[in-house]
Amino acid sequence: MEKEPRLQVTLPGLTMKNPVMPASGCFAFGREYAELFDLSELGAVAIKGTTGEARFGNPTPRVAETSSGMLNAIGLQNPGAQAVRDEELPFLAGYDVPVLANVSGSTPEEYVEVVQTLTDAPNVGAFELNISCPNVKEGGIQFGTDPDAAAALTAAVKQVSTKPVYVKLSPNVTDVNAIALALAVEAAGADGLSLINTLLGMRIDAHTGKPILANEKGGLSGPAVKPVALRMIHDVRQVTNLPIIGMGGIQSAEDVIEFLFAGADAVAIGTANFTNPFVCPTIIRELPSWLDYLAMESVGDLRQQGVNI
Amino acid sequence: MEKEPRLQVTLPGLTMKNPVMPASGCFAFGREYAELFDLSELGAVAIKGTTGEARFGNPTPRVAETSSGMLNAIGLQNPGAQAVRDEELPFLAGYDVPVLANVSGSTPEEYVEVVQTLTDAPNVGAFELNISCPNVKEGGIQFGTDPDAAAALTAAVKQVSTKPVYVKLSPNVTDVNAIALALAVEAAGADGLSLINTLLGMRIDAHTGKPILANEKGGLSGPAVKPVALRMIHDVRQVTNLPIIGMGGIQSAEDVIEFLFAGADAVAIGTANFTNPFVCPTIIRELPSWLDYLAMESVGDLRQQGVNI
Amino acid sequence: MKNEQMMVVENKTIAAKTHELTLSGPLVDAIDQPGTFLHVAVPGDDLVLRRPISIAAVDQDVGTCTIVYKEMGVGTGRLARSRAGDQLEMLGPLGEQGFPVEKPQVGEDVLLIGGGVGVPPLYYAACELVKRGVTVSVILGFQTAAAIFYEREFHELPGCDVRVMTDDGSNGHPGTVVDALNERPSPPDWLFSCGPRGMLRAIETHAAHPKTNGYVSLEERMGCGIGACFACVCETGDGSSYRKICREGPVFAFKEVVL
Amino acid sequence: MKNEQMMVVENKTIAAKTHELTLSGPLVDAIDQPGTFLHVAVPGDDLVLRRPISIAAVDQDVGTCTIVYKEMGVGTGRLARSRAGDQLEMLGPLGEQGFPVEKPQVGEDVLLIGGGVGVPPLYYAACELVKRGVTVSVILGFQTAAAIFYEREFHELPGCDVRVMTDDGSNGHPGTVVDALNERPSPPDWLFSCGPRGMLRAIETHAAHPKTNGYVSLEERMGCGIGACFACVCETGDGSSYRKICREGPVFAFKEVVL
Ligand SMILES: Cc1cc2nc3c(=O)[nH]c(=O)nc-3n(C[C@H](O)[C@H](O)[C@H](O)COP(=O)(O)OP(=O)(O)OC[C@H]3O[C@@H](n4cnc5c(N)ncnc54)[C@H](O)[C@@H]3O)c2cc1C
Ligand SMILES: Cc1cc2nc3c(=O)[nH]c(=O)nc-3n(C[C@H](O)[C@H](O)[C@H](O)COP(=O)(O)OP(=O)(O)OC[C@H]3O[C@@H](n4cnc5c(N)ncnc54)[C@H](O)[C@@H]3O)c2cc1C
Ligand SMILES: Cc1cc2nc3c(=O)[nH]c(=O)nc-3n(C[C@H](O)[C@H](O)[C@H](O)COP(=O)(O)O)c2cc1C
Ligand SMILES: Cc1cc2nc3c(=O)[nH]c(=O)nc-3n(C[C@H](O)[C@H](O)[C@H](O)COP(=O)(O)O)c2cc1C
Ligand code: FES
Ligand code: FES
Repeated sequence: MEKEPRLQVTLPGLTMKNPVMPASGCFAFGREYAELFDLSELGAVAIKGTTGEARFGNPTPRVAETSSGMLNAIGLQNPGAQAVRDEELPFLAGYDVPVLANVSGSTPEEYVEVVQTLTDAPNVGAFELNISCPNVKEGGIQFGTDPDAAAALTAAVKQVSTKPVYVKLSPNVTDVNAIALALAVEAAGADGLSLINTLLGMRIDAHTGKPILANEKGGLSGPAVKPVALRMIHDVRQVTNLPIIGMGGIQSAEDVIEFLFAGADAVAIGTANFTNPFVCPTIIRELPSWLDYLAMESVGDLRQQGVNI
Repeated sequence: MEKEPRLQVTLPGLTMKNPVMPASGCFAFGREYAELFDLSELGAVAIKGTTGEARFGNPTPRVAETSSGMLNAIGLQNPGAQAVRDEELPFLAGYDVPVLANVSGSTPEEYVEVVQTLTDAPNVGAFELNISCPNVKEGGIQFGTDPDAAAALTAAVKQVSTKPVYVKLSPNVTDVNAIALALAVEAAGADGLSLINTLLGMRIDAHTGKPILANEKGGLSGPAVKPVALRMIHDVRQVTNLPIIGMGGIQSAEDVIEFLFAGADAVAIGTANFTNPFVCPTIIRELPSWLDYLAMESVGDLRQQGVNI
Repeated sequence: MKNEQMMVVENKTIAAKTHELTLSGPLVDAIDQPGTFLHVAVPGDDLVLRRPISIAAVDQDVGTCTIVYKEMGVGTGRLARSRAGDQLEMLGPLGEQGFPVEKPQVGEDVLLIGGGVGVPPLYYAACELVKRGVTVSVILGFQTAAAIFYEREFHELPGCDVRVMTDDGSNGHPGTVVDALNERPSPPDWLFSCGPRGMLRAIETHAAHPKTNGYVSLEERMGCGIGACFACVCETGDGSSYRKICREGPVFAFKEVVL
Repeated sequence: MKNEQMMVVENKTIAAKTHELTLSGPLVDAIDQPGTFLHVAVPGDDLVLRRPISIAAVDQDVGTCTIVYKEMGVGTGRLARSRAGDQLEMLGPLGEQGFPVEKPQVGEDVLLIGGGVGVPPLYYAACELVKRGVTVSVILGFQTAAAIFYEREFHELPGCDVRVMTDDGSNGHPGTVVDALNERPSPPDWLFSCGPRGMLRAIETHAAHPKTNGYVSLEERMGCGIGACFACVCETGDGSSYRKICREGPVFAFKEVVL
């Protein structure tokens, strides 16, 4: 693929060839998709949520299908920060693509520990604090709903991070709360926001009466949640100029345009990778003709035409 | 259709031939669907949200399509409580079906006024307080997120109502908040709960960069929200024995079974009426074979096998 | 009003991204008024809303009706892929108020103005008028030559005077339907119109004469299509009330509603 | 691993709600190991997840492969409606560890046990073993007579000993595959199995002999199918780690994983 200056997007810590990255948890650490296409084509790579120690995650089944969506309750399975530092990041360093390191934890200390372990990896461009994972009982979710806790966590991480820090917000809050969270983490020094994480959901097998997921509840993602994502991005964009990485149900270049108009500066694509493993490069290739169609010089231009504060 | 004792469900104020009713706002006051099938086949009819005075609602476009769902921002257009009392309820009284009167307002006084106007209508079996309409700026939503406000409203309505009162909860809250709301309205005297109302969402036209809805934001309904509905019903069922009318994305008899297993006592069907205007009678007809398949004597039996407090 | 699986008899492209779909089934018997529409269930479980499409013609003898639609998005795009023999679920005919084709008298000046995919219901109206012996004049507006359809079909109607306008002048007369209307020597007795809201407004404000009995067919995003969801309302002309386009329309007298 | 639109050559019903789908396309060239699977994109925009289905046979000369699937829900139900000439998007072949058909030696006792739609990958395995001159014994378990498939196909493999069991005794021998296994005079050298988890567990705990080289193909709900989402993990036998079924399997030695 030729370099397309029209698609370039520069966000804190992430100099992106284009506004498209795979979303955290849907791309592991890139190895598998690297067999399918050149990861250097991507704007960035958001890696699987990383915790202090290795985690084995939840019992299976961990996924269930829903109309235009899916539930997952992976439970943050990952090899732990040190293994990510030693084994996964070096692999990704073989590609010309910045990494957005997604961080999770049960305590603020754990987030800080992960960031400390990963912050000097040269290809980590920025961190994304997952303060909203609905799938781990002990961790995450309280930071995702309490602005003070979210702000304290952000401030603690900022103290040790040498890279910009994005905070990933949960949609499982009231609209008023979402804005309060965005403003709180901005005040605490966040360099950007990611939204949205998954919506809490559940499926029951009508044949057995039992939940389909072993964990009973899980996170809803995919096109079903796109309107919720757009609404939250739009709402948050009204109150802050922080860069926003938008995600939730993106499947096509047209969806990317919709997110940019809503106020996102870049986008992440999760579930759609499972539907079509080539979705990211395909969308990237289709974006220029959308710019042509809309008579926009660049992604940045388009972004300016969209919702602004 | 023959009477099917296996499908009968008795809820406070609503003696239902079967657990299926059209959801509020998707069936107006029944006149249009009465041209298509006999309304007496239904378990109940939830009428369009009624306010003190007539409302003209929001500018158009008022609906937008989303993947497996739709957004609406009708804005509670309705002829007002007195007209509903004088013109709409008498029409429905021509059928052998109880009415669940959905009530909205900008102030607690307005809710009380509507309930006072409608409570002596003989075919009103119960009220459903819409404390969660996301489409009317001045009204509704604060009751939907604040347990104290919701409880106060419930108590005020209970004072004037001669019929049981169901409170319809919003999904636009945290999971913790949803439980607090359910417990608060139960303590304030609610006879039952309805969940869920629509999720706040938005769509943007990628061709123009403008929101599709004139109101910009609207309420997401349809199969896309089903996992969220099931999760909320399941969660609330863990903490209360109040009857629950479950809704959100139901399209088939299998979906109804899933809702009953999740903890609902009856269900309401909204968006699916637009996809297929015969969906309610079709589902009612298919339920007995599901009971056979599951080797359940009755809907009540099935309900007992599902999630319980 | 019926909800029915109709059979696709033919689905053919008649202009740029514009297709003519011929359907058969008992629902056809119920069709009796130009301006009414079908609420089309597009195949695919991800689409919860139907698509309203006007009836463009009906042949009671053969038992078929025709709709003409332009590919605008996902729904009409999927319709375009339907093939003869497929089944499509249709709810209709919908709308209680179509074009009042029974009112114009022989000898009166009857003008039909259609823009783009607003043309199809006017073709049905023209057929009914001509059947009653009323001759009609038609102004058809399209963006460009490639978008033109039904020009020949209108010409084939006995006595029909057809004028085609294109925005870009690539075919027919350059200009808009309003230009064509303004060039006419005298205001028509009857004016039936359907097309983009902007065109209808221009007709009403710039060109419609007070003595003309003017009617418009309106479009709006719809939910139920039958009057139960309040999605498709428009304000009445005096601002005091509203009309549901799907049920009380989709055709209204100019003064009845605010465009 | 390729992602490709494959053409449906044939889709036929071979037992109750069980269908055999023959596909052609360049992806076939890459298939070389029984136990691997295709991640099938079911038509319909409402389904975001693919369906993993084992490869049941491959014919490199003709350039086709076959999968056999049972209608269990919405996805397999839609697959059942596909017709010759349709295109289906397939990702595959997936799985790095299939049945080790290259290991058994001529003269060794090789037993294949399949339950229900666990049978198809074993048919592919049997074909490869027979090609190498290894004779195989097969125990096939089905719920009832109507569900039986591939009995004849196995019989037609040279030297293949086939025993069919039905839970309800409506055909073949009444009982389960474990009953049949227990009746055998001596434990096999090699045991390849695929079927419901309960059946696999019963084989492992009640019937598998320590001297037998036992392998199982596992099923789990999947997201990506390629190892990137951690949906399909199972615990290793010693509890110290995990395996991704989609990538490191789907076939494992009995002791490698906890069933
Ligand atoms: C009474 C009536 C008669 C119509 N007759 C015709 C006709 O004869 N020929 C024709 O080509 N078109 C006609 N239209 C417009 C037609 O309904 C839309 O072009 C069509 O719904 C677009 O669907 P889509 O899925 O391709 O577009 P999308 O944009 O993907 O549709 C998304 C949603 O918006 C709705 N929508 C989008 N545009 C319109 C519109 N202009 N009007 C109403 N709903 C819209 C769709 O129905 C759907 O619910 C008519 C509309 C109305 C209201
Ligand atoms: C490696 C592997 C090989 C398989 N080989 C075959 C085969 O050769 N023939 C065959 O008939 N079946 C096979 N299966 C099972 C097959 O994948 C499921 O029956 C199928 O996915 C059901 O899809 P559905 O849409 O009809 O059911 P639904 O219940 O509607 O599916 C909903 C979701 O659950 C998943 N799901 C449901 N059941 C299973 C299951 N048993 N295993 C995995 N995912 C499931 C679906 O893929 C989908 O994501 C295999 C499964 C795996 C993991
Ligand atoms: C299987 C799966 C695993 C996920 N794991 C993580 C994770 O580890 N950290 C995180 O922040 N988000 C995680 N997410 C959320 C996604 O990054 C994304 O926010 C969400 O899925 C919405 O985007 P989508 O609709 O494009 O999938 C996960 C999502 C899925 C489907
Ligand atoms: C067009 C429309 C109008 C609605 N109006 C109301 C209303 O007046 N009062 C109310 O409580 N809920 C209203 N709702 C919400 C529904 O009653 C229901 O809670 C929601 O749509 C979820 O169910 P569904 O997915 O089956 O549509 C409306 C929904 C739609 C789609
Ligand atoms: S579309 Fe529902 S009232 Fe017109
Ligand atoms: S299905 Fe994604 S890791 Fe196996």
